[in-house]
Amino acid sequence: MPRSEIELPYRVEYLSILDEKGHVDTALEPDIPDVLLLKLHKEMLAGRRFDERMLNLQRQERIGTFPPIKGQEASQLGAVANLKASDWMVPAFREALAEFWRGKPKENFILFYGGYEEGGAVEEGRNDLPVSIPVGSQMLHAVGIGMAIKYRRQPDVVMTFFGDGATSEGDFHEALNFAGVFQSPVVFICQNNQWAISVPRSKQTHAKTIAQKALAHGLPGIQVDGNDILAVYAATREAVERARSGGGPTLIESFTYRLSLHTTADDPKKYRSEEEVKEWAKKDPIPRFQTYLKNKGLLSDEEIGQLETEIAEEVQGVVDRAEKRMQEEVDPLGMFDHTFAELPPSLIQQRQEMEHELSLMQEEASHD
Amino acid sequence: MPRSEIELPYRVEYLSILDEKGHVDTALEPDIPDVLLLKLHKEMLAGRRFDERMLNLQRQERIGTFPPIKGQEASQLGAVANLKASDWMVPAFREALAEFWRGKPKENFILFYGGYEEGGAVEEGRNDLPVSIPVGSQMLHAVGIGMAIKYRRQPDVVMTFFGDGATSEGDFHEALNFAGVFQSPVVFICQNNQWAISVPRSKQTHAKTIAQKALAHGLPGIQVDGNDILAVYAATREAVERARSGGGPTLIESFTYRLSLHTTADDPKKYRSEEEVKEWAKKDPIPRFQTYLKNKGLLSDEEIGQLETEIAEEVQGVVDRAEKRMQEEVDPLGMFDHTFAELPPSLIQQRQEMEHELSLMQEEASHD
Amino acid sequence: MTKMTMVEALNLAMRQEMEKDDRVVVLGEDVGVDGGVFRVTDALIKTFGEERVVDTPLAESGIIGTAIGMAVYGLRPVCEIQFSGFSYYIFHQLEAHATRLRHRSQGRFHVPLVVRAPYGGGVRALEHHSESREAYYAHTPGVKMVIPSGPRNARALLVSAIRDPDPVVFFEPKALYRAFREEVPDEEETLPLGQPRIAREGEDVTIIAYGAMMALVMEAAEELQEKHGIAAEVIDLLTISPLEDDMIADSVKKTGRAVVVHEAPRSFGPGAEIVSRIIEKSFYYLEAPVKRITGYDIVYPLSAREKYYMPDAGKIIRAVQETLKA
Amino acid sequence: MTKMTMVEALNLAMRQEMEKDDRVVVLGEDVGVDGGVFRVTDALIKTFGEERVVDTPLAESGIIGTAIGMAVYGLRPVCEIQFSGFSYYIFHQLEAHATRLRHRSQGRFHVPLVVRAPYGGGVRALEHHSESREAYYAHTPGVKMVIPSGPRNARALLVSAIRDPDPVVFFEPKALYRAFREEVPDEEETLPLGQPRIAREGEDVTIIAYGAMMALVMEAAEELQEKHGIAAEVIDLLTISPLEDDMIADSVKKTGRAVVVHEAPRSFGPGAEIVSRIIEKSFYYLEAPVKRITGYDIVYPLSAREKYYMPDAGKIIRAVQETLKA
Ligand SMILES: Cc1ncc(C[n+]2csc(CCOP(=O)(O)OP(=O)(O)O)c2C)c(N)n1
Ligand SMILES: Cc1ncc(C[n+]2csc(CCOP(=O)(O)OP(=O)(O)O)c2C)c(N)n1
Ligand SMILES: [Mg+2]
Ligand SMILES: [Mg+2]
Repeated sequence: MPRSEIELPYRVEYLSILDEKGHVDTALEPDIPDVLLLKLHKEMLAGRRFDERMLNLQRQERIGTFPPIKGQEASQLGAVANLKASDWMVPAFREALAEFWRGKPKENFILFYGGYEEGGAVEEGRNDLPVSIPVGSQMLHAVGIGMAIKYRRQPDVVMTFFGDGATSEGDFHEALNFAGVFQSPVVFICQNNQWAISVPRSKQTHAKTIAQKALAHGLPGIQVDGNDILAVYAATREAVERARSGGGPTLIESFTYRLSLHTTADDPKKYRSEEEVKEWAKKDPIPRFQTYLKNKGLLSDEEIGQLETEIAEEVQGVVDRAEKRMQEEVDPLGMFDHTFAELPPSLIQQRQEMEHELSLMQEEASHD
Repeated sequence: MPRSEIELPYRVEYLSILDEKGHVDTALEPDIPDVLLLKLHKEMLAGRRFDERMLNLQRQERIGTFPPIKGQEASQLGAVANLKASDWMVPAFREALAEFWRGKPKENFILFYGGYEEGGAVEEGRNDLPVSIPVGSQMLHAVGIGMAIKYRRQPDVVMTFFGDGATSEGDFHEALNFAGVFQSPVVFICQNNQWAISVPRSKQTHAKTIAQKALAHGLPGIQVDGNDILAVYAATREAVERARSGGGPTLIESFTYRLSLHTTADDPKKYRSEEEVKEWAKKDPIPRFQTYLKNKGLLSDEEIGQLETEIAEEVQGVVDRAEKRMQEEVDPLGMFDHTFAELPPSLIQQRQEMEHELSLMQEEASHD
Repeated sequence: MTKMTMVEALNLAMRQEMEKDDRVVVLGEDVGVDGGVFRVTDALIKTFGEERVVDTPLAESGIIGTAIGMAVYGLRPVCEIQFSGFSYYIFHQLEAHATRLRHRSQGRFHVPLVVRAPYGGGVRALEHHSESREAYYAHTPGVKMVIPSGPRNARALLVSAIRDPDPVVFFEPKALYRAFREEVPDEEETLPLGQPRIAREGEDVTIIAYGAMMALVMEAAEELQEKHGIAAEVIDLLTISPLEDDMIADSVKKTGRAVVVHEAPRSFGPGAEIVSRIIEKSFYYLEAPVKRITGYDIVYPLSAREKYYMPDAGKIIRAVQETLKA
Repeated sequence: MTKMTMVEALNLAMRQEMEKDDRVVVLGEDVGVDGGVFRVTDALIKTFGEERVVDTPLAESGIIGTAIGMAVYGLRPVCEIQFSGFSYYIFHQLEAHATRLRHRSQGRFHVPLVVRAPYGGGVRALEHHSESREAYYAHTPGVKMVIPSGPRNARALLVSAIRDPDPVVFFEPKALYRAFREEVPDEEETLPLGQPRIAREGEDVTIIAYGAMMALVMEAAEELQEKHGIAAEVIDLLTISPLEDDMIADSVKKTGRAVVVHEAPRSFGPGAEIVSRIIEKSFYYLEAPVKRITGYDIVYPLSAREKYYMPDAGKIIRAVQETLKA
């Protein structure tokens, strides 16, 4: 008849390996092959440059509004680099770089934010769901995919991304809870970038960390320095291995920062200070990773320079190809595609109506 | 650059004071005035007998389906006894006894489950929301009431009840999270009665306890023996005092058991063993509380006998009054009341339509 | 052929599809050990085990959200929502994802899931247990809304819904769950989604209904014939959306008069669409305004008053008579 | 009088009500420091502080659920849902509680809350940011569904919505947020909920619309008059539900012809109810079938195709011409 503490199976840990200055904790350093390290670096840099270019395009009104990823490159790549092609990935909307890593053509990004559904297409063989905009809703899909994987006795895992804001949505908890109950092989990656539009993490929840939310559902949760690609990689590897070997789901809080705008429709000056952004700019994931690679003798300033040129050319190629595709005539009737496997009579009729309207519009235009 | 544990402000405790045999841990024994102890005992007993009688009425088809509370008497009264009249209470659907304690006329229970909206009426001055059937949805209302109380600088608190099943709904987490962020003066009482219809607690969540779900939102959580009215009372008192003094919300998991049916439409034999029920019957909250009161010299077997007679008469009176009211003609048009403050034209028209229909029905009936 | 209740017929549909196709899984609250609160999934867990008949935590959005993932992966989840009155918890998942993933992924993925839920009144139930809000789903692009009216078509339609490559919301008229039995063939039977049926032929007036209302409408039609010599043609929609309206148009062109019956609230309800389709396709044949016999625009009442809320044969007969007089 | 955009007018409505009545509080995502993603709540937090202008966690059900509690307690919460496309997250709270607590408590409690949400297309937005699904709310008993069409009526209607003792869903046509300015009186102005207005008088045909469609309809009406000599009477619903239909009936009795315009998907959409009401009240005056010019029953397209999805003046003009020829 006591008042006694209940022992819980999990404690919440924090993991950091490569600090802001590029110092590495060698005891914790993950064993990543050099080629992979270099590939990660190239993709991080390419992601940053692509993002910058998109901002440019948007400002010139050549594409519509989009969510920049600046600052979150390590947080995405460190995680997704642990997946095999047969694994699944369920993103929110700020994981462009993770999607590119998985094989999404960069042109499609431009098409999508240029207003073309075609940019949302998921190529055969890439096991990723498309971008999900309703916050917090997509993690359940990952859990369901994991349940199906288990049912089919497949060795695959599912990784799902979401923001700190998303952890306030009920669906986030339903997802963690279902994952726990059914031991679905899911790795939940919360990119805690400190802001949900104008709402800071501290107003999003009274909890000290996002990671501890795992405890509510009997899952392991860990917080990692999300600007430290080694820490993200190491923690995710552990989680992926656990999931793959039947050990169930994990919640990883990747502690990072959105250095740029929420979307191009946003003005962060309304809600956060320049100083805060400057402080976080010092924690930029790219320079510290470059220092690490240089210290390892894998990379030189010269090589970085060459890479930059290469990337600039690649980005230009992508933009050119995408704009060419966007200049081609769009088929308005395409909007009826993919509503159902087969168009039912009422939609066939509506489609015909639209065809008729289009011909009238053309007629009128030719009269003008 | 460590892998280190993050210290969380709360640990999850378990509290039990009065055990199955009626032994009391005097170090933890709450200081409850004798009159209150006796009142609690009387209401517990009255609740049990009323419940039994309702099952009877339902089996005779004198009322419709309803959710019995047998076994959860301590869990409800131990909590609600800590409220003042000016405090608020937001129940789910299995808190009849808590509602009666707060002043709901027992007749209304019969009316409500007899199919009369009138039974849902909340009397002026009783600050309780009516029964809420959609699982998990009502806790947010409690949080909002608490926010309004805070805004109005009132010294009141809100108590809300829900089941173990309800903790799987996203709204439960949204409620805890809002309560944490806004430090709403709410006491969350989860009556973990081990079952959500046919689904056992173990399949509801992978978490070891419900109480630990508080950690996700940075709140204190505690598990208490819900069949031990002293423990429920003590833990709730602590939580109510914390809320009242600006210390914010608390989650209390009251570990109890539904000894009876989910509702009268349910057949528990389909999903749980007689042994389990028998084991839990031994933990019945009433006998142990009677032992405690007897040991304290506050109650005798004779007095219990007298009480039983008194209660039987009271229950009979309630049933008689309710059935009398139900035999009175129901005004069908009453269904239009309380849709809006004022009926809009389209509803006035529909109401007239119904009036017309009713007159035709009467005419037809008189022709037969 | 066996005489079955609708509950048994629905159970048969799932059982046979599960036997045939290991992609079919059932999930929901209490669908496993308990066999569903109405016993529609009775004993499936015994045959197919916990992996295919999944008792979920109590979270509707969780059920549909995970089912979407399963469907995308290639399974065919059949979800039970315990009462349609709790289906609003899934609304955002259904609207934002189940109905759109085919479109969003440009055809790479599709979401072949079924949401089964008992709907409708007349069973003296508690609050939220009697609603009829099929219009919400019918107005949502990308999902089919199906409502059977008897054991045999319930079974055939559910099989088609399970096989359909896109999401289907399947509302079961709980008032008919055990109201009557019908011969249901042992061998496989399907009915195409999107196709209404003529439940009764007639020349004087067209009555359009579906679900539990069909029983009342047929009763009314009999009485209209016998007592008043009025021959009503009755159309049973079966699929509410996408609504196929040619059969309605043809009938109204013949009869010149129509009455629509549903238990859902009137305003912005399914009847409004049917009226509009009649106007669009057979306005010039109409000799009287189309009448709507429906529930009222109020909270569905508890049992003491529900009989006054619900359409009944008397109301339908009077409406037909008025329509013929008009 | 000041010339204001709709955004400014809505802001004024909230500001003045908050000054007058300390029961009025504003809550939602980014409504405080940021002033709302469309700046509708701009600077309210500066005047009224964090307690009355509440930046909530990112959880729509949480916003409405807590607002229900506040309203029951006696406050008048004005909630912002960032886009109507995310309002489905609140559907269960709205349907099960906001609209029913008055009834359930038999009049003891009522729920005077407002749900504001920008709705509709035409602004080149991302997926889920252009929908028009007012029909879901219009079909739900116990809630009023209001949609303004210009700065001045937006302000007057929002004040009425805030003062209304029952829940109001208030959809703001985001395409009109900054599309034009109107004189808005400095002093208080209200418009009764449930009352449409005649936006233009005419004898030849009745066009019924609301929200962002009003601008197109007025443009079409001008052109119909000028180029084709057709005098269209235009009715602006303002309140979608409860729908007051006398004005529509009177107009159709005069014109004998009607066209309904909305951007929502056609089937089971608001237009269907309007057609049905016209049939019920003015069938015998109708000389042609009522036409519906609407969005299609598909996922709202991204910006490259949206102009083909949306009704426009040309479509409206052609529909009117066909109706007059019929
Ligand atoms: C359900 C829902 N509500 C609101 C929005 C509008 N919205 C888009 S992103 C966003 C903030 C998301 O914050 P977070 O989850 O932290 O992700 P981040 O943007 O920081 O990557 C909001 C409120 C939305 N897309 N979905
Ligand atoms: C949202 C919702 N889903 C399903 C139901 C049907 N239902 C009623 S009670 C219940 C189980 C509730 O379990 P719990 O929360 O543990 O409360 P208890 O019944 O044990 O008191 C279910 C599934 C409901 N009322 N609401
Ligand atoms: Mg964020
Ligand atoms: Mg329970």
